[in-house]
Amino acid sequence: MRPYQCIVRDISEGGLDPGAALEFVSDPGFGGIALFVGRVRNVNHGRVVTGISYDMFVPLAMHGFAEIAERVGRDFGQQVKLYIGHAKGRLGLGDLAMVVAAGTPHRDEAFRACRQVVEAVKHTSPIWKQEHYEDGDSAWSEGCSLCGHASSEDGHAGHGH
Amino acid sequence: MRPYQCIVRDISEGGLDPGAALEFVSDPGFGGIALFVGRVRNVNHGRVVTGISYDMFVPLAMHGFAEIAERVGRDFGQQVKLYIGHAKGRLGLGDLAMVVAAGTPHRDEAFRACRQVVEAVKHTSPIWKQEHYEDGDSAWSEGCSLCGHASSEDGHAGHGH
Amino acid sequence: MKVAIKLFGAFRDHEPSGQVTLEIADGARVADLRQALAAFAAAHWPRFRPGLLEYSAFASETAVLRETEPVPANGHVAILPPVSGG
Amino acid sequence: MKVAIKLFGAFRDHEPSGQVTLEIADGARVADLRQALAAFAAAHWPRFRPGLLEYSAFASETAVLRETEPVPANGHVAILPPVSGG
Repeated sequence: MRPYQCIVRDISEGGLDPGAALEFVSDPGFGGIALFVGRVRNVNHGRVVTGISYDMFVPLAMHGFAEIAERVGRDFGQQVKLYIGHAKGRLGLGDLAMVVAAGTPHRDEAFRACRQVVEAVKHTSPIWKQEHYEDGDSAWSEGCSLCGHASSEDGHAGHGH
Repeated sequence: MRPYQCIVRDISEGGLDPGAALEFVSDPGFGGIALFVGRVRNVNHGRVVTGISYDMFVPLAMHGFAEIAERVGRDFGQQVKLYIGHAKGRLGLGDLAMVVAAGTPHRDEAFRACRQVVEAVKHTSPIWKQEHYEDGDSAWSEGCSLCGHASSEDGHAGHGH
Repeated sequence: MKVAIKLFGAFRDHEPSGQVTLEIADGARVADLRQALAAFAAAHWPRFRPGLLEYSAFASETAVLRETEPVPANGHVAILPPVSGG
Repeated sequence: MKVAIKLFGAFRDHEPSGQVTLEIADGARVADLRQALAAFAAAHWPRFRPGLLEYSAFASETAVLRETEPVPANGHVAILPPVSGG
């Protein structure tokens, strides 16, 4: 069985499930599991948000999730299981946009692997966020250009988004 | 309502619940939630483990959890909700020893707050781990001495346990 | 050759169908396709800001494409504005 | 005064009841209690290694106690070997 699972969930078919992520990355040999959940919040840059639509190029996103997982697996010597889930469609407040989990023998690797996956997904996956505001306006978020670093998917923790 | 919840769960009364942790630290204003789960694994320092007994000085542990939460709350400007749960009693393989969650507006703070709490609990809470091995032997784990740093609860990420 | 370009994110605001089809020379490279899309946008999308295309990448279903690569022979690509997932 | 000392972790191996009660002078400090417990251990716990006590801290239900502090007036303390939670 592959040590990673990648999911794109259309919100109209139900939300992402952190419990399924925890279960997938659990292993008798693993003492540490780190999980990240990204949720739609009610404000961004001072504007009141009512929801977010996620647009996604699904085949490339799934391909990229698998590449991210394989690279993190190599970095951590295969002693890691990973779950990468992202929602698409129109999400309301509190809905889960992203669920990432990493299971490893010890906690330090779990935290680092989880963070590495989250940053890579945020900075390299073909996913676009359109925020909807209470005044009926909406706007596509500023993002990371994929030009010129087609082979680099590491992302940078210092990015603003 | 206080922005943190601290739980000591006797394993005989049921396990820790990561879902409850996620729910507690959720907030309409929070976009990022980081969760850590510590599980009993089947091997340590090369010996096959069959279970772990956690001994705990509960009143001091609960007092310490609250202090840790309050300090992390101050460090992150109150824009954080925290959940700290630890099991006591005899745990079997795969049982959850520890569940920590942090919810914050953005993901970087969530990861850092969660990690800070985990390290502080591991290095300063009056909790003792006795490993049971398949040959019937058992041993108390090496730990962090609380002597001489009664007022320092930060812990160090580089510690071996 | 005909190239079907899938549109994402802010590009959809200009073409709600989410796709445009352009005719380009056989053997054209990604850089040529970029020029063709820029010309199409200038002609058809009155509110389009050219800066968006500059920061956008072309991709197949499995990889981001470099400017010097030939356009995929199956004639299917996507144009990816700066990404903002998570 | 009588002081009830709760035992945790490896200390329990020597006293399964998890508690010892020692008589110390009124006004004694934590360092005095440490000496008294060391003497008790040497007399009663054949397999006890003194190093464990050196690395252990006394505590009340709300705080780790410094060596120079007086023993709590309520006569209840705990001895905490190096901790290993999580």
